[in-house]
Amino acid sequence: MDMTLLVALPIILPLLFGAVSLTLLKNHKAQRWLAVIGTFSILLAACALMWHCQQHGIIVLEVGSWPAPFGIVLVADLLSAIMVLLAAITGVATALYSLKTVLTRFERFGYYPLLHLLLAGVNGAFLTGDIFNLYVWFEVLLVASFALLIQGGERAQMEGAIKYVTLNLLSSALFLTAIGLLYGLVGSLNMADIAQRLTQVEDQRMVTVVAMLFLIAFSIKAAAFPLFFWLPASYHTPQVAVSAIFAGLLTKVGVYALYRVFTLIFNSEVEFTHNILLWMAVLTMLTGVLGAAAQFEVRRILSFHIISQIGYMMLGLALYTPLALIGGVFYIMHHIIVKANLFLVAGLIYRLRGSFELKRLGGLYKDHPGLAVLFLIPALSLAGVPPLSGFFAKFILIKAGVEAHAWWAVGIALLVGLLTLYSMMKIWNEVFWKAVPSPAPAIPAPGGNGLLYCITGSLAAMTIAIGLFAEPIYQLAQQAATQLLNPQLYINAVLGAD
Amino acid sequence: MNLLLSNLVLAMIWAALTDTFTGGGLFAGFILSYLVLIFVFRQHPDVRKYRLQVPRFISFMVFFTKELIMANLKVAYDVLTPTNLMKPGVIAMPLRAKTDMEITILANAISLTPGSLSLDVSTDRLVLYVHVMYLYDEQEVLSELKRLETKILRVMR
Amino acid sequence: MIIELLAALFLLIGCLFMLVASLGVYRMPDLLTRMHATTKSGVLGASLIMCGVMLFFGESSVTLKALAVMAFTTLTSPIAAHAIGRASYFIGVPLWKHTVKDALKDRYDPDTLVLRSPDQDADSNKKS
Amino acid sequence: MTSRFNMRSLILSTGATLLLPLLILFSLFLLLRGHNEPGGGFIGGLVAAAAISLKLFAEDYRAARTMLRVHPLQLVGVGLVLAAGASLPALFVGESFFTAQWWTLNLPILGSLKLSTPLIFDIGVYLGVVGSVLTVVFTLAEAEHS
Amino acid sequence: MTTLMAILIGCLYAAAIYMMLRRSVVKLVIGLILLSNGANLLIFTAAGLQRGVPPLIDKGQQMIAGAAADPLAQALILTAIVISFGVLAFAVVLIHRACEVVQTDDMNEMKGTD
Amino acid sequence: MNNIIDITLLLGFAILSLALLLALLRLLKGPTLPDRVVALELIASITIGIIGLYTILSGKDTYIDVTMVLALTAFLAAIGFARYLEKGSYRDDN
Amino acid sequence: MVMIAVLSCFVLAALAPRLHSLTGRQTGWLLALLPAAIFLYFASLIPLISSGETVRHAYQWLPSMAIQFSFLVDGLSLLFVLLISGIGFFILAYAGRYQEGHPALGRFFLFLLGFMGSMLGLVLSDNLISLFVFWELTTISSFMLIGFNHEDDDTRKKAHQGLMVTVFGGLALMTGFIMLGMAAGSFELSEILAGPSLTEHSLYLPMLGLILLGAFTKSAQTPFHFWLPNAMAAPTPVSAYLHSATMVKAGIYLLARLHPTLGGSASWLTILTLIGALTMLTGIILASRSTGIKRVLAYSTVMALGTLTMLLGLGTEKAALAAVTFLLAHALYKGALFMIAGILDHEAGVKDFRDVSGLRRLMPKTTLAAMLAALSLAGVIPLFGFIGKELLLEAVLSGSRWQLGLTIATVTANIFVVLVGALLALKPWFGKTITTPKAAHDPGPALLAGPLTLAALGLLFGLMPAIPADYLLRAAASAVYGEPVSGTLALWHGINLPLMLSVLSLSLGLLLYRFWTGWREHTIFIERLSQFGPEAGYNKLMQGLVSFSTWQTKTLQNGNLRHYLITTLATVVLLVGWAVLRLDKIALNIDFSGLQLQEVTVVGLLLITVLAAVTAKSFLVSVALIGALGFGVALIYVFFSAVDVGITQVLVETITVLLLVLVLYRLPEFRQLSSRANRARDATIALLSGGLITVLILLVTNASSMNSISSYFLEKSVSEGYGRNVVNVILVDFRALDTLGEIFVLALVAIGVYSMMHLRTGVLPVTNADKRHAVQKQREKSAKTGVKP
Ligand code: NA
Ligand code: NA
Repeated sequence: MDMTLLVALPIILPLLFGAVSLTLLKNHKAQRWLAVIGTFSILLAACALMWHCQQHGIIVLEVGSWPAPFGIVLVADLLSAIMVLLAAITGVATALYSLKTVLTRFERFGYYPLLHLLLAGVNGAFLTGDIFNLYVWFEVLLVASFALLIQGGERAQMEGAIKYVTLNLLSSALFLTAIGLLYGLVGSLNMADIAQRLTQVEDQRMVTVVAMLFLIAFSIKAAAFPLFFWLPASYHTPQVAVSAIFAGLLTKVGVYALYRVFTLIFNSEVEFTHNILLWMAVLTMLTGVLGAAAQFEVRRILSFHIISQIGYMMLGLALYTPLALIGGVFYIMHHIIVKANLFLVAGLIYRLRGSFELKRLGGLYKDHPGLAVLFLIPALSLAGVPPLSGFFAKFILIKAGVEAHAWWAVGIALLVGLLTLYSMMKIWNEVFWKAVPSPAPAIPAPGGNGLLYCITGSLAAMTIAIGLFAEPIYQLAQQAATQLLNPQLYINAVLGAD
Repeated sequence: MNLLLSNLVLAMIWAALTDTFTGGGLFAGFILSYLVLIFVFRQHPDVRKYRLQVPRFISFMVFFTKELIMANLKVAYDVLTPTNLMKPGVIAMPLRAKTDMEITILANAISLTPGSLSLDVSTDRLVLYVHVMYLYDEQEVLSELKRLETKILRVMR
Repeated sequence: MIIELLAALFLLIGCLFMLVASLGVYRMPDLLTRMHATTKSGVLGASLIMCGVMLFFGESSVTLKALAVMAFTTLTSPIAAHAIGRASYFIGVPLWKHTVKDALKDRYDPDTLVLRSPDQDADSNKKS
Repeated sequence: MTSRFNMRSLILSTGATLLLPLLILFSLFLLLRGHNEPGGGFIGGLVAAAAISLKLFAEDYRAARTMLRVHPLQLVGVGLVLAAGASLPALFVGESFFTAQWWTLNLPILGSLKLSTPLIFDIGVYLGVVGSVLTVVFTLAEAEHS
Repeated sequence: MTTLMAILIGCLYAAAIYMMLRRSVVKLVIGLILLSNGANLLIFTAAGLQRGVPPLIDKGQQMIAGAAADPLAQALILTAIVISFGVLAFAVVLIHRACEVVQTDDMNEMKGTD
Repeated sequence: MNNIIDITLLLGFAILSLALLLALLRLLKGPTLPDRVVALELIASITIGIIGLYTILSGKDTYIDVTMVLALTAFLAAIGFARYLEKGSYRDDN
Repeated sequence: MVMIAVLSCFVLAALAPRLHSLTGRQTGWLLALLPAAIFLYFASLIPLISSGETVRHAYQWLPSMAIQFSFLVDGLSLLFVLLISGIGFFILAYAGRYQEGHPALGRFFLFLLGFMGSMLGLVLSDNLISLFVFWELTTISSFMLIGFNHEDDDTRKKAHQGLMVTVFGGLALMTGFIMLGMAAGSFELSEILAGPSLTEHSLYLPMLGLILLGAFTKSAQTPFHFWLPNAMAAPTPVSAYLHSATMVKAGIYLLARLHPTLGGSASWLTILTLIGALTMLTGIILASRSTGIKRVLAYSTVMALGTLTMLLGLGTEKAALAAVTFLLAHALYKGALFMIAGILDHEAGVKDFRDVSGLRRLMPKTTLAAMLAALSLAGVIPLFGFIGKELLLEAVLSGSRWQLGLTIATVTANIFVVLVGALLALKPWFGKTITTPKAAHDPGPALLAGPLTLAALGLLFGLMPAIPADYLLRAAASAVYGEPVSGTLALWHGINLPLMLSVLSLSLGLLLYRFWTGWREHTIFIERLSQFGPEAGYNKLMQGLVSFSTWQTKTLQNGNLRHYLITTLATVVLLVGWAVLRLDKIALNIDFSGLQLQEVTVVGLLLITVLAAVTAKSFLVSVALIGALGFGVALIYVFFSAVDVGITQVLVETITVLLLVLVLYRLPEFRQLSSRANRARDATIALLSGGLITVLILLVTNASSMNSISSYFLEKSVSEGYGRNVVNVILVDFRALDTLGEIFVLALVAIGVYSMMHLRTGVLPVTNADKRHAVQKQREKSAKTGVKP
């Protein structure tokens, strides 16, 4: 057994746990254990992978021993390793959170297998070095998300799911179309190989044509402007644990894919492609945050903020300078933890008050100061308040923008930061500071909150830690960005240097 | 049924042994094992029946193929000429066939023979409803169908 | 050579029967008469073409497969016809106006799908 | 209410009984030869699923369910474990993940039998496909009863 | 033939999109089927069309002498067909449930959520 | 000698194309669902025929495998429709 | 040690709630020990700093971006630190008593200490970014403090407003700092200040603008001044602390700090002096019209902040000294006055000047403190405020460009300052005793220690100005000026112009005090003006924000899936179409040669089928057509050598039909719902998209020239994959991972469908009779509504 196996573990572990969990469908105790053990084992594997990646650089696993570019390769560069680690953290948090919050009848109908397989899909997407394989993992995570989204069968879930499913399927179809055309153009599926072969295409503008299709397909997944509609339509409808893992991971898969292909494959006409990305990034930030300003329901507000935050991540890619990419990667790391945490906290609010509606909430600062702190940390971090994780994330991007003289992008990024704070403080004011609206909703305090506080607390601690000990995180992001900006490293790792 | 099965198995073994696992090999195997079977177990009452069934089956197949071709020519005629001559109707055909298998095979055969198409069996299995293209004389059609039934039952029983 | 000629003949006749089936389906006046065309001509057409293939290749594996195709269509086609014909009665597909007799009419219980034989309901038989 | 579903067509259900073993055998045939001729786990699985669906259509949900014995989701689980598990044997011989392993078994009567992880994988695919399609079909059919 | 196929595929996409844009939500099903067929044919066509040379190697041979159709594209299409079949099955049931729960099939009335 | 086969195939394709067209027209016209299902059945049969001809045209016998599958499973759609109709939909067609 | 000082505040803040529950009543005093200790420590540095030395400590934070926690103690920061910790000491003690018994007092201490730590960090930071971090922390902690009475709707709104305004500035400031760092090549203030002036740098103006935005919002300069009086919603100790020496002075600190690098340019001079003067006048005029005691104090703080800005704008040596002197004087008297306002509220229950009079006898010690502080504010000799005012006038008079205008403004402002001073010094204490809501009496030492000490210091420094000047102010002014400042402070400069102007304003101010009520009545128009003021603007902006976002959401995220699809597809058409049009040469692969009959027929019939499926009026018909389509597509696969695909296509299509049939009768029938125009629009979108796809295929097939990797599979399938069906070998071996993922997709579908159907609530009609009944009802309904079922 060599260390390249580490690249496969984050995929094969959840697959196996999901499969075994499925065979034990009616034994929900066993499923719970499998969920905990499974997600923790992924976390271990992800840590090991991260460590190896930092020590040894890009790790390539030729699946089935078939040499690249013919077989499928799994590739862990630092970006992938980071994403996998974050997915693992989110996975553990969600699994633990689910133990206390997910209804037993949901557990009996496949909740945990879906969770495992969602993680498998996400990790597969992060690790594969093959464009068609990426499509397959996208589908895995997509269908898992479909199934998780509709568990419960409420009216809003159904309406949201129709929109979510339709738009995501359209995106998948576009992705498949793009793969078909790309394969027709260069005759390869291995991303490194494609990158090499594309340089031989006579008219590089032809490459850009295909790139546009990928851009749109991934931007739908990433919920970028003007393609984000599926997200606000659906994210506030499922169970909280599901919302949280969606919020943390799903759109980030789209962002990851954009980062991957627009650094490795489509880098010949940067002034065109990345300029479009820049426009999209800016408009995504703005429309997302404005959308949130119009909402009066906790999860809807948070959902729109996912969109605006995606804009920042895209900004990092669009500016395409070393610092900007560092900022983008840093932003992703910060965002996944913070966003998942905010949804989990929203779940705690719901547990205590039985509503997500601002006007029906209140008094939580007085009654549950601990929860107030747990909300405030990720909320302020999201708004970029120092010294929390979000501050450096924004700071690096703003600095990159200033250095690139992208003035209006910087201006909007700043404005969006302000409006993010506006929304977070709206929640804070209404949910925490405002007196309990009369008549107070009579919700019996449910037990088992200790574990939930622990989970959100741990995530909050990570948020603080990323802010206070930013240097190692920055170093990591820097190494990742360096790899992204030197696609030849990736190509050499996959195809061998010559 | 068991005999047919053992006959088939023997045929396969033959084909495997002679390394001629092909249509011809199987066919030869079948004939050979059929002969062996009826020879070796000739005292057995089932085998006696089975001995007759195979030739009856073959003759039925010949008959059936003829019927099928006739049916097609008739359809071709109907299709290519004006439809005035047709006089369709649904009739109830009393059944002698008893088992599920008999009824089903009969119904299928009727569907493939000229001018008739089986629609359904009554729940009490007493009659088969058949759609007939030329219902000039119901009794004649019925006796035609009954003749077919007899042939099939002879093979089956 | 003769075999090829034979094969060609089979193919051609098979195709023609297919055409007959299509013409039947296209031209016949009602569902049941159309089904006469498809069950018989469809099966024969396909079978003849398979015979042609069988002859053309003359390999045992092909022969076996072609025979299987013939057997399968012969088996499944009437069953499908039966199923459709039966179903058409449930939804009351009208018969051709020149149909002379309908022994099946009103024999299905619409809620239980029980099909009565004529002996069971002499009364309703009179009506029809 | 149940009576209604038992009043299926005799011709259809007998036909199905006749066709069912044929279809299942055919599906296994497609599965096993898939490596060399058209066929394979998917195609085989789809044929098998179609066969059992035929049983359901010709008789009823209960008949089909009884015939299958296990819940189709368990079939899916087993299929997935087999397929995913087929990636692991390579690790025990120190080869890269998912590398195909071939073993030739010399059995006394059947002669030499080639067993391989791709075959196990294909069988997993077969079971997964059968199980998934049938889960959907059964679930929908079952919903008719409730 | 590529040109003809391109036209067919374009029509499949157009038809699929038109059906997806209907208010009557069940038409979505048809749209999805057309879309997946279109995408599969697109891969097939983009990879290059070859007549009569299936990527099957004759018994006893090591490889195909001469040209053969692209087996990789076929494998991709197979995967894509099966995936889109699965997704379609899900979508059909979802639409059924949605119509049941929401009590309408009019997309314009499904505005309870953004 | 190949000429005969070639001409036969060309003729066959032409005939089957016409047949396909007619069947499709019935499929479009209906007027009832069973009519369409019957047409669909026939289209499956014609497809078998076309593949049969194509098998000869290409000289590769593997195409026969497709017809085998078609012959065994295509009728399932008809069974499905029939069951649907039996389930008591009183919807008007068209 | 500096780091420990800052950190200890945060640590103690975190412990404060727990500590409070342990120590109860005395917590305020206990906690006050920390600022006392800090004060003493930094006071011990006075000799060193006043000799011109600086102290610097640095701790790594994000070295890769040159961000670190580095602390610099020089004259300016020392002055601020002493004020923060000194006043902080009294505030903590004061708050402990003032807020006694409040259930959330522990949290109050938490935020107060947190604020103190942030403020200390802010003024001590040498690194721009760490300065910014503390800057934002003061914003957040002051938000928590201002909103302390959070169940009150108005308080929440005001806290939110203060937060938005200061964070807005903060973000600008951050950008400005980034530019400053880029321009100077360092984020370390000590290096930036040691370097050359940046007024000639190309980024100077944007950088200056952004930094000023930050400073002005924080220091409540017009037009951002409105948040400050609103922040009076905070408990009085907070106001006393935030508005005397800390929060609002942060902006001033920053301007003073950056003066050597950014100051001196014409823009600096213009912007700062004009905004400063404007703020000064706005603040004091509004103060003169207010009746709420805290409100008057707040507006007078605005005035002071404007004055300081103006002085920093002038930027002369004199102005620098004047600024630090005025700052110290203001901190002392304003801290005292706010605490006195709190005492009046706490002990007498009065908040408004109109409700209070003649408390002199009931609260003698308070009166003493109040008079000392208020007179210092009014600039009455011999208090320290007088020295500050004299220096101010001197600096203004010796100023360059705007000399006359600024002088007039300053004198005018001073007149009103005198009025305000008189109000504070006289109105509550002298005259007829009015019965107050609470029985008025002097408070205990906790409340009184602060005002008395601070007021007394005002007197002491006035009498002995050399003490602050020698030990503190000169060093501070040097830091501001950028070079050693040599001026001295003296109470008596002889009879000069400033003195005369002082006397003028004093007499006019006292006159105005006599007619205070009349003045307020005559200037009622200012109130009306305020509806066009910046606060109204802010409110409009916020309303506009909400209504704009509501509009945007309604437009974009309108709940209509079709709009979403259309937008998405339009994006595809536009972006991809654009990329196509950019091509050097649009070379399409158009070639109709070599077509075979069966192929053309199948494609033709497929086109018909597709068209029919789209236009079909019934779902069933569509499904049947889809079945036919499946066979046609399978034929295409067969024609072009894809046997496995053909088989799969047939099977999948058949099973799809089976599935559809299973749910079909429970799905609603097709309905024609869209208008003709909508259908035309959709058809256009659809055709554009489809046409684009056609073009893309023709482009790609024309451009492709590379060999596919698939030849590898054809070569190795038998030799290494041991299988002759290359497609299958790819599926189960070469690319088994794809297949693995794919069956997991199927499995997920199965789970999804299973849980969807079993976790449901609806019940369906089950028998034919039910069904018919339902259909009958549906028909009746549709007959009524005229919609086809
Ligand atoms: Na997504
Ligand atoms: Na596959």
